[in-house]
Amino acid sequence: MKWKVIEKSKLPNLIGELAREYEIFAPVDRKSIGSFERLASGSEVSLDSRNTKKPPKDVFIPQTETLFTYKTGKQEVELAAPQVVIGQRVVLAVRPCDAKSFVLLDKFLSSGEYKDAYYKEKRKNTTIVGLACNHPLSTCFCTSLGGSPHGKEGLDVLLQDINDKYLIEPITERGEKLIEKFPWLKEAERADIDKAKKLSDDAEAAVKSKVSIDGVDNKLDGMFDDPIWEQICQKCLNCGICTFFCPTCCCFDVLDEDGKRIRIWDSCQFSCFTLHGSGHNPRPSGKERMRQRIMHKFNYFVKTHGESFCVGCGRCIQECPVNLDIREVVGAISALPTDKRSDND
Amino acid sequence: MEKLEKSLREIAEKLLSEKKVDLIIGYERGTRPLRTTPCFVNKTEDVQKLIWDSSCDNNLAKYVVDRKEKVGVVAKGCDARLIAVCIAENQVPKENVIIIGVPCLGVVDRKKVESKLEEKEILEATIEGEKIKVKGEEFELLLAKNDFLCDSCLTCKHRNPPIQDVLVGEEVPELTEVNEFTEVENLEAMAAEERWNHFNGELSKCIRCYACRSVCPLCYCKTCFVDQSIPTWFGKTNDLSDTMIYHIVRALHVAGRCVDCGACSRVCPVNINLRELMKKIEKIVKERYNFKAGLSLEEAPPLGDFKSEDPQEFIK
Amino acid sequence: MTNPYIPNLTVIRKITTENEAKDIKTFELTFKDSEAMKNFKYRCGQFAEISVFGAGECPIGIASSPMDKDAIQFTVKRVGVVTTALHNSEEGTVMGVRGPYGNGFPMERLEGRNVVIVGGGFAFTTLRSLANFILHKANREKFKDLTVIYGARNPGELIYKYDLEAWKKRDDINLNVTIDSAVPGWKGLVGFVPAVLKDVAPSSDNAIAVVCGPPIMYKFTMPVISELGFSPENVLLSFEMRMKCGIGKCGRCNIGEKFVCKDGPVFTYKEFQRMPKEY
Amino acid sequence: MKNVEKGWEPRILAFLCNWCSYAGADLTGISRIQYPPNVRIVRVPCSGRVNPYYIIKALQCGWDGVLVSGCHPGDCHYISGNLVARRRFAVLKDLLEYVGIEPARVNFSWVSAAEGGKFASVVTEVVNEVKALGPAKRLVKVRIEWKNLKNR
Repeated sequence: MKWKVIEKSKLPNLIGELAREYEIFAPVDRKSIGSFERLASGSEVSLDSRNTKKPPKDVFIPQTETLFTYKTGKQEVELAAPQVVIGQRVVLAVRPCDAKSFVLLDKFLSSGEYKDAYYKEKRKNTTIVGLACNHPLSTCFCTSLGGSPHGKEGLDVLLQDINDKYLIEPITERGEKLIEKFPWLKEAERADIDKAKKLSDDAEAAVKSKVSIDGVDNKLDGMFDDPIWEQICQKCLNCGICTFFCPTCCCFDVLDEDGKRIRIWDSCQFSCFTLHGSGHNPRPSGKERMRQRIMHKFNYFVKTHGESFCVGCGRCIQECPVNLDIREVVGAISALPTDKRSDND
Repeated sequence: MEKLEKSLREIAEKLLSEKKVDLIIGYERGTRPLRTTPCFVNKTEDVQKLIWDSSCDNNLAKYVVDRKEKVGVVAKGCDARLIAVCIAENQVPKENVIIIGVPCLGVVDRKKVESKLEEKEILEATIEGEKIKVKGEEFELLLAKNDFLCDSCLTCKHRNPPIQDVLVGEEVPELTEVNEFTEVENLEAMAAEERWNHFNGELSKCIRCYACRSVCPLCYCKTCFVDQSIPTWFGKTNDLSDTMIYHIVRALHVAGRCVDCGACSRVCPVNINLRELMKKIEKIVKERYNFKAGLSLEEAPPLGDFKSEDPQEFIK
Repeated sequence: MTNPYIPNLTVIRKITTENEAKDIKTFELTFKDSEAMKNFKYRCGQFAEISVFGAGECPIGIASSPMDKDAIQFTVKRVGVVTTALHNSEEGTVMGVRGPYGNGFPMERLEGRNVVIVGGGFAFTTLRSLANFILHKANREKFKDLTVIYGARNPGELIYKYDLEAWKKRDDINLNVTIDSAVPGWKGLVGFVPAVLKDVAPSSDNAIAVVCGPPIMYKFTMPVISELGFSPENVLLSFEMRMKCGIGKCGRCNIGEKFVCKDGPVFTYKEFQRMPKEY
Repeated sequence: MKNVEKGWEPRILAFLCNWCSYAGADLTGISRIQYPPNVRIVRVPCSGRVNPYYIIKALQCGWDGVLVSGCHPGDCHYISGNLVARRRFAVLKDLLEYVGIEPARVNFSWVSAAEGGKFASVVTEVVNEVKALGPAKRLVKVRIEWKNLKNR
């Protein structure tokens, strides 16, 4: 399928047409916190700003989600599972780093013996329209994790801002089908594509933050008891910012509330996350919890799913209240001598 | 500034080499513009890492509670007062802490600088005297530092640590004339419903990351009330009622203890102005019991105390 | 698509108080839907998520043997929100059950071998399931000698006393029940589980040891097990961790890259030795 | 009062200290003094036992008003329980009012064992004030129905 273009001024028309058929989620600037929200109107979208402060994960994993409802009688209980998906969805203007987080989340939540029904159902009914990054920030390090400011992984369609127009590139069959719904879109010209290419190359070069991730997973194997964790965690406050703002962190807690079984976001940084009923806690202090976060992202997930559980979006770097920079942590680990590997394998 | 930094390093080095402390907790340059990060120095050769300028915003009192070793802490007025509260509440043995007081003219609120620059990213920033020099791609700006200070610094009446063991540099003039409760008074002047809607709006942003609790040196409870499960007092969802209650109760818990260091507002990733609650609590305690926290090492927190003549106009 | 978070409805048929402190009870549950009962195929050592509607759910090891076809049993100690709510429930109350989860004991590895069961305290539940499974007349021939070493703090804390009585009468099980320190009226063994294990000294020849107990018991039992000549791959351990979802999604029960709920709770001692020490 | 369902009556939760106010309430009954039946009473050992959580939780559960009553200053069975509580309640009341909770929903009183009449008048006052406000909405998460109360 050919690439298309749309004038920026026409974008609200396209969104308006889409909204007749789809639930649309897109970056909006409500209360000056950029996040992906269900669109009320086309004019609400803010595509010109930086990537959203909050990651788009809550389109698929809302902070609070009802798993089912129940009514309890004397000797009776009635269960009702909620309707997970009301209709087809489009998520608009997902940055390539965040799109990759969906791929990683799919690997974790939609694979294996048990599949997360709520996540999977929503994913299945969602078309992801990306927006290439022309201006990566200084905290972006997607290229270190195999991504790119104009990467296509996890996307069905990729938009790219080429000044007065968006270039529309279909990536998957589902993306093509979406574009076919708009026969009025103009075909892209050679010049548009060249311009996009140039912007992409510039953007790629503009990702200056580099993290040497190679071999970190192996190195971490022997580092469980390394003194480095003590140093790294010293300033950590064990708040939930890094995990809640992480596009891939998806740990949750399950609880009952007012006739509902719900799940809510939880964080490995909280002390009650692993607290046993007996009072014993396998991760009693910040050291163990910080180690869990780093290990999970750069070692455990590599072992179980073949790649790091980080997309390099830089949100945790921007939001951390004590400037505990994950680039520095990974850098410090990769700078350690390699003979640290454990020998009991 | 450089002079201050130099003398800070000298003091730190002396404390370490004379074995008066095992560890110095201070600030070092962070990885982002206008960003410093807590720094833990236990070797004299590392004291060169220590810095001091108006970007040293973290509240280091947080790191004093629950430590076994003797520590020297770099403390602004607010930090020193919080350490004093922790000492008065028997959370920190006095003999384990040496407060290295630094007179402070206010710290820079990065959020204010960022919002001034709108979408442009700051790549480099330096604080030079009264100016902040920010640089980015294709721009360079000189900002007046005083326009970008944290709200709590604008009305701070204890820029010089009221309690300290060593003072770095010389005392700075205090702000005596400012009204620290303007914001609260403006809110008080609103109708109840208006206030309710205001707090609804602010607190509905909350994502329950607990950064406000984690950063607060006074939130040292082993199990926070929101984490208690038997009984489960209040929910942990981002339901508005639960979220408001979390913030209301947290404010109650710091009543007569909070010194308005502003850390909770600064760390809030969704920009909730928590000072609106904290300042109110401070005002209530001041007006009712004429108490200001963190000015003494002995005085008990007012909510653990009473006087027979306490006002009771609200009791039927 | 099947939704793993929706429980099956069950009814508490019988509640048995197991210990003197009355904080351990066995709940016998029957499924409201007989199809669900049939589909609930489990093996010894697996667990299920029990829902008390209004309180939440928690993972509990299955204490009945897969040979019991009409009901499943869970032995629960009262510790947290859900278990307290469960303890306050009466017979006839409707509960939710989803599962079974976890790997369970590798029965195919146990078949044709001598089995040594070592259990301490309240953690005896899944081991009891295993012992009853082996002792079932349809299975007994598939296994060789069965040795059980089970200890509790005092006689009042021994659970499944009715089973212990029944086992005592059989000649195809070597049963050793011990308590930590002597009390008047106790005629059985006295001493910690590792010491008794040393005295009983079951042969490691063609044998597999299955161990479950509190962390401190592992610490002192493992050296004895090794001394007896059991190689690490022939020792099975069953773990406990804080779990929520039971299906490896909620992210809290991992030890290293292994999720205790999904990849465990049963690990060989060999696997255990390679795991990070975080449990 | 807008949008109030017909026949709506406020529900007030009262925490009464065992030594004074509870006995005072008892005396109200013995003396056959009438007061509105909108109150449900929780007996507590001392007004100092009333954790602010109780009050906030009551509001969250949909009680239209809360009353805490204890001994007069100086009469506390535990010497100073009510005096410590007084500070706590003052801060709580001011703060709740500040976030926008109607002041009349949170009430405190001193009622001695001899003040049967005062108890009746305090309750009447509270009920009337809350009635004027209408059903509680702010901070309410779930409204617990009267009929379910005894099962909880």
